[in-house]
Amino acid sequence: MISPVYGLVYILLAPVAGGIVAGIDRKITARMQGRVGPPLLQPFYDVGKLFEKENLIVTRSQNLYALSYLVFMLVSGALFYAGGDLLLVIFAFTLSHIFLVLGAYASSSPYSFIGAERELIQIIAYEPMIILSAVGMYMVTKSFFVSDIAATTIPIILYLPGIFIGFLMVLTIKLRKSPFDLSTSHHAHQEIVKGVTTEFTGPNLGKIEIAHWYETVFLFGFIFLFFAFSVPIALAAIVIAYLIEILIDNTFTRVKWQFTLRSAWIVAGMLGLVNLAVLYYLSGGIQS
Amino acid sequence: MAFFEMAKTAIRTVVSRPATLMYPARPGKKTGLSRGHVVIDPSRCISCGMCMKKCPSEAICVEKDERIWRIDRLRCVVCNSCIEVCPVKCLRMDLQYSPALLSHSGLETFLITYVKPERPKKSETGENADA
Amino acid sequence: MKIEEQTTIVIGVEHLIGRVEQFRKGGYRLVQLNCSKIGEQFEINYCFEREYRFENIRIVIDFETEVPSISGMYWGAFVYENEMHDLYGVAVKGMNIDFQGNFIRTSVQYPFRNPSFQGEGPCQEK
Amino acid sequence: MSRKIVIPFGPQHPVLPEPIHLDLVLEDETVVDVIPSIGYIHRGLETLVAKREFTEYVYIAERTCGICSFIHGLTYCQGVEQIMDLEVPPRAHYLRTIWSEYSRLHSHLLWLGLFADAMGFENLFMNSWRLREFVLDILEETTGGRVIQGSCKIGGVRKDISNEKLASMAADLKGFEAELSDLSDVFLHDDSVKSRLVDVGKLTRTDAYDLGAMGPVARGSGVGIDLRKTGYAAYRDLRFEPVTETAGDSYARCAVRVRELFGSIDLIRQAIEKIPEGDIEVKVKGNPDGEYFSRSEQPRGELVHYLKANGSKHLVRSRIRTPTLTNIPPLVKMLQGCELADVPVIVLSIDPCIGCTER
Amino acid sequence: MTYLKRSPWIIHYDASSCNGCDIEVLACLTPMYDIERFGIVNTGNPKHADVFVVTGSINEQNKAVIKNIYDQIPNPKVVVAVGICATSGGVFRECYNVCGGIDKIIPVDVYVPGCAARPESIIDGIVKSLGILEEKRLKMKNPDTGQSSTVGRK
Amino acid sequence: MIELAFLILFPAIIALLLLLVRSGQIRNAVVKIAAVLIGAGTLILLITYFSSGMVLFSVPFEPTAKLMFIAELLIAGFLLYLGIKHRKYIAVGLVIVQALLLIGIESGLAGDIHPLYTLFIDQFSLIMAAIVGIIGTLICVYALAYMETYHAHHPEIQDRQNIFFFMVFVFLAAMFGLIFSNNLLWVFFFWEITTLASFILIGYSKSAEATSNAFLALEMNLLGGIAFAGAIIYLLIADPSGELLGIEQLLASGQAIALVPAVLISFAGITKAALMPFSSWLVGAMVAPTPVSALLHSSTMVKAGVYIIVRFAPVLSGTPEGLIIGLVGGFTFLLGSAIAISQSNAKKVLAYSTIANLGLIVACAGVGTYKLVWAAILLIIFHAIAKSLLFLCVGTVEHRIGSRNIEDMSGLIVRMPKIAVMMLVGIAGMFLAPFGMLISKWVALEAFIDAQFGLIFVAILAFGGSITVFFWSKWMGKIIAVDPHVHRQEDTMRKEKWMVLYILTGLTVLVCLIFPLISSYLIEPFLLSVYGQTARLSQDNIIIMAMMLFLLLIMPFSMLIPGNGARKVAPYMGGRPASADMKFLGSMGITRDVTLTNYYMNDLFGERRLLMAGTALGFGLVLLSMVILAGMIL
Repeated sequence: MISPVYGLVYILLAPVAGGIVAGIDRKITARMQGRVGPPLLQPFYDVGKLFEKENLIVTRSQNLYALSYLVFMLVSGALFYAGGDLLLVIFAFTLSHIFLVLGAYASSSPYSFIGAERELIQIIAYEPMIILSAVGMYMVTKSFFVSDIAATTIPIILYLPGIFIGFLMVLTIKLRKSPFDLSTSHHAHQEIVKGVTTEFTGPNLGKIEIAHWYETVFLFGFIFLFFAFSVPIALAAIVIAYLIEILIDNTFTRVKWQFTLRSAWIVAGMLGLVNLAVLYYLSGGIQS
Repeated sequence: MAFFEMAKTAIRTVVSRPATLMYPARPGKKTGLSRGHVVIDPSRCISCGMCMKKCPSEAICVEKDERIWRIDRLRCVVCNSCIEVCPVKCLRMDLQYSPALLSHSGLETFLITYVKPERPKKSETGENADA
Repeated sequence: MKIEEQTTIVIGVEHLIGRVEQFRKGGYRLVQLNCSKIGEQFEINYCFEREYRFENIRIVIDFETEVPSISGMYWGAFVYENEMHDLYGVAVKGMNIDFQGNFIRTSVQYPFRNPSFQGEGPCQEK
Repeated sequence: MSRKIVIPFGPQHPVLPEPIHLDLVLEDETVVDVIPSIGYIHRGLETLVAKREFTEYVYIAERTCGICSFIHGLTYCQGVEQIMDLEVPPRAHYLRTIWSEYSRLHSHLLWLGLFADAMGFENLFMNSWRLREFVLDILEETTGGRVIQGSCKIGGVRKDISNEKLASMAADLKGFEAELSDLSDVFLHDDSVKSRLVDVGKLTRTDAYDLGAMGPVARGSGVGIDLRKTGYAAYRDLRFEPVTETAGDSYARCAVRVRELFGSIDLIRQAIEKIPEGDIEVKVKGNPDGEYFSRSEQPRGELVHYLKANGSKHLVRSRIRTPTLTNIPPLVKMLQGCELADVPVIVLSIDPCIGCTER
Repeated sequence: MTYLKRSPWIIHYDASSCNGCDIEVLACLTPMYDIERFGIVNTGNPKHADVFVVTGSINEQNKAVIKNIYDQIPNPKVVVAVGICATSGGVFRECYNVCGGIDKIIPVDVYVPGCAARPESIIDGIVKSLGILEEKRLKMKNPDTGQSSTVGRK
Repeated sequence: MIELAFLILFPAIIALLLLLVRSGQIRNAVVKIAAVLIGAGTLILLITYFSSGMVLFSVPFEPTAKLMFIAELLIAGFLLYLGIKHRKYIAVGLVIVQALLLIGIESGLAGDIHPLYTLFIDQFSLIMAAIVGIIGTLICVYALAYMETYHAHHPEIQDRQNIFFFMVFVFLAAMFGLIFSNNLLWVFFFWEITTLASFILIGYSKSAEATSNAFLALEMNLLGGIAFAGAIIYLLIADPSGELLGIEQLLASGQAIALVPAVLISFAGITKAALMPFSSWLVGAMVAPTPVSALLHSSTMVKAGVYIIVRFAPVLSGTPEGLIIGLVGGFTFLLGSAIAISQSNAKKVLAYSTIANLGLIVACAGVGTYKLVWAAILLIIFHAIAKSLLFLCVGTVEHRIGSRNIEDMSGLIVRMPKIAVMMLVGIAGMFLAPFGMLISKWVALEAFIDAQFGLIFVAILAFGGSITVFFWSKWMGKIIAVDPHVHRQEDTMRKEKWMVLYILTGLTVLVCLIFPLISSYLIEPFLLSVYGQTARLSQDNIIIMAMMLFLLLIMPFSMLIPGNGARKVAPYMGGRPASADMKFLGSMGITRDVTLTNYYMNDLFGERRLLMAGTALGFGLVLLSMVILAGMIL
């Protein structure tokens, strides 16, 4: 069921794709702001530069956490693309974020500390929705394995419209887009400086940036699953979803953590659960 | 609920040309009154020292005996004061701003070539103001 | 053409609180406090305004005279009083928020008492 | 929980364009206690009156602040003129008014951008500043300086604006106004912006008056003080009403400034329409002797230049009381009990100009 | 191939200026000038920055702040002093609380004159600093060619 | 058979011995030897029976029954005396009710019963025995060193260590008895002994708080005891021969008969496992010395509660009552986790986390499909190990730094690196992939989807699971924060403490590695025998998880890679000249310390509000089940 080849392909190609997507994002964002914007390959320059820089640390263990964040992001993404168990993927995904949070805690610096707390709040905000998405896919396809879900001919999106909308919201949190770029932000300035990444410099920040690319591609894969019945539609959906995210990024203020938590939970609760309940009802109550 | 108020502007700017001036590729914005940097015509300067007296940041130094007119570019606030007080109008505001320097060497010295009765045309010995 | 009438009344330090209280009761707002060093004395202005009527009371004191704080009547006066203290060394008694000389941190103590100048001066004496 | 988070906020901080420092005491993210401290920009420029002649000091006064530089210059000149009983030609008055209002446009747009940045709305920041460049262009075309205009002098102004230029300026305002109204829609009507502003940093009317709030802070709380009503420069000839809002929160202060933008455009139009021909300056003779509290309306509120002269070339005392200084006590009140995320919003909602506050 | 020149991130600190240069530094980021075209991002966090843009002169209070920020920027780094206050103290040079230009405290690599420095000048200054940044990187990589310490004021 | 008897009786004998011993040295030796013997006995038991399925034993019933009856009456009398002495009249009332019920059973109903089998053992009992026998004894050994320090730190508390260890070993004996008994009368007897033991241990310090909390625990457990007695009475009325008193026989008799007693016993289990309406006693039990908490939370007491519910899971499965019990568990999980966010006292966090996890186990058992029971048993195992490790770590840290507040544990990794790492392993074991608790939660999640009304539980698990991430992570964050205020402290600790901690840490990791073996040799056969079906994790996932664990273990070695000349700087403090000790010159010229405190989000997750909600919900659900039950009985 699990094919390591795809996982390997992901490991090799995701940073390229993720970097280009980040470049496109920055370009479009700049254009929305009436600017020319950076070159398309700017994210690669940035990361390349970060690896050229000196590594400043507050404590040595930061290196460990930054590396672990990257490694486990890689593991979860590779597992996903290899067709592994969706829930395990999600747990590995959470694990990688915990490492990021721990890295922020380790330095015991005021701003990265607050960033870490906010990152945790974000995790508890989005995690239910992601799990519910996986559950929804299971209810439709009867399998938790990505390989099975991806191979299905059922248009999952038709069964899970509510879940998908909820997932888009979570995607905004995950991609660190305004209005939910609470813990760290690529864009507008923040009251907590750079949040979780405040104390990471040079190569460590580069690792985090690469992990973020991996994450983007992994999340695209997740969108793909909703449209897995047709590859062209799925690709179009990914593009549209990302464009919507960019637009949202550019038309919202950053909100506070209370709003993030409440709205994410309410959306997960309302859209996600109602959708699942309807599905459950339609399928006549799945019996054991 | 009025979200996406910004979307109108955002989408309009995406499709229209960006407002960026593309500065180094194209020359910077200048107007007729822009204050770039002060230049002197040393052949007309009578070394009266008015510019030095009225300079609010004391960037100009006129040494009558040595016939030197000196300006520190890293002190000059380009306020136009010296130009206004100059009785012979030998000072003028150039539109081009002074360039960035790699060391603390803003001092520019001009040898005043004005000779009292007549105005002989002698070549400048100081460096040109336009760097 | 005068823009507005400005009245200045010089009073003694002991009458200060009473006068300020009157302004307070009259619905005046505090415009500002400021200190100037005139000779060997401090001149402190208390400016009030109501409906664009500008009134100023002034006390003239020695360097050592203690001035009562008006922050009891005008809560926001502490910024001016702290500033006065930090720049001139005016002793103000009973501020609601006393920064202990740390409101405006300066390199020299009470710099406005004897303004000093540093740095490279002009290239020649004017 | 008795334990609190104690962190320094500033002086260097990405949301603070200028260095101020706050000791923040937080509980979760709620601000329990906040103590500001300033002094990072203190230069002590008031002492320079002893070094510079009163005519030269204009350049120093202008450089008190780079955002409202013109109004500082104007207020200083006006003070000296009042002491010396100089009659400034009416055209100079009108030109001063026009530049003041352009300065206000520039300052408010700048503030709107920074305010958007504090809320984490990058696009709005960029668009506000894009619009601001229009104002800066006009300022540069007419005075020669983008931010430090240097066009005010004792006895009048240093540069005239040709009537053709005035006409084209008036014409250009139309397109500007249209773009501005798109922008103001976002600030005033977008719900995500509102969610960050409404009920954040409440200041009641009585508090605002008692604590000495000035400018948009006071007017946002319903205190309709606007020093332009005293009729300095050419304001006595122009129609306008102080903009007030009653809610007293950050949204109200934002709304006041947004509406003032349109007010300024209107004032510029009126001034251009009514501007008389004539001289732009009078000769200054002798030295000033006397004192005056020169007051004007800065974009941030009431600006006071206290000038005292004794008949010599050097003033005895120049004291600059900026609106931000009077707005600090209300700020301290507003910050109590807010959220950490609101701190930059509230700090910016008084439009702090630390550069001039600390002089 | 060096990436450093293509992605200089700046941190801006307002030492004690009149705001004029500060807002011009910010104006560089905005649509009209858009320095993000060169990959320049205003990070606001010294630990992510490569270019330290300082406006305004040093005063007694911010000496330590500037030194601290400078120390927290990872090598290689350059300092750009923007405006005449930052280069020499400007009109406030003689004030009792002003110590002078930035180079009194930290080594400055590029001096951008102007009061207030125009955005074009600032862009020129930052672009000029990139060359120095690259030199410093090479020095850091091959330390035998010389100390990576920066050229200060003579 | 002999192993069973040994495990029940030997601790009891040791207990009596310890009661008499007053010398610390002898006590030390006795406890250690006993621990080794019990541990060895447990292992022998495991080896002997792990492949043999269910084995039933008959023990001479009559004399033991009489002895037990007398013992129970003595206990009742003792409790009555204490209750009156401390004027706890609710407890007195409950004791009287229970005593009356007992007398009723003994005199009226149980006259002529003689069940065939009184002891039994199957894989589930084996697992429980392993938990009690290994973790329980480890805690005992740890307690030796702990109690010495405890009394050194608290001179005001009377040194009654002989009673302490007496009670602890009685506790162990009772636990063994409870899990080996087939006869419900016996189970009830041991049940009551655990109640008594916990009561005395909680009240050990004799402070007012300890006493009142002890009585709280007593009252709630007595309530459960009464329900238990009610179940026995019901069974005796239904079948006077007493045949049905055998758990084995009762389970085999089908839902129609077994449901009512199963629900009543589950109610007793809910009180013992401290689920939502009754959770306060377990939180109150925090006043006891830490080994007691560890014992109550991990291997004994609460585990008895869930043990009995899991036993009856097949009966509850698919019934509305089962669903309600499951819901009680589910909401307890959700609310317990949420409350843990608002706590800064480490033991309270652990307590609420225990409550939450027990809730999850009960939720699994209440819904009761075979997959869920599989998950429930896994949860029991992983929870017991990780929780005992955490409690003992907290206890150790408390003795060293004088606080059990998580905020005070800041920089523990610098101060006491070894303890800190163990604590991290324990915490990771509680919520992180690929550690145990997470595996169980994951399996439970998958299983709930297929269960009836499983969607509710899926939602609960999705939200509750993410909530747990919050409080564990922030605790981890505190520990690993390299706090410049703290310094390395000497690691001077008694060897046995270290040994216990090392073993537990090792077990936490080891069990994650070998859980597939545990599953296939112990849990799956048990499920097969009960349900005829069994669950297991797919091979791929096991391999992946093993790889992840391996990766996690080698990750720290990346620290050994020579860094690229990493330069250390102070953290960013807004440009403030930050000294190494994180002081900054604040406003008004006052130098202040940076202090960083975790978020507690009291307005969202406040203890009082959520506890009230939980209690109301729990009571509502319990009442509902009682109403349904009454309907069924009538």
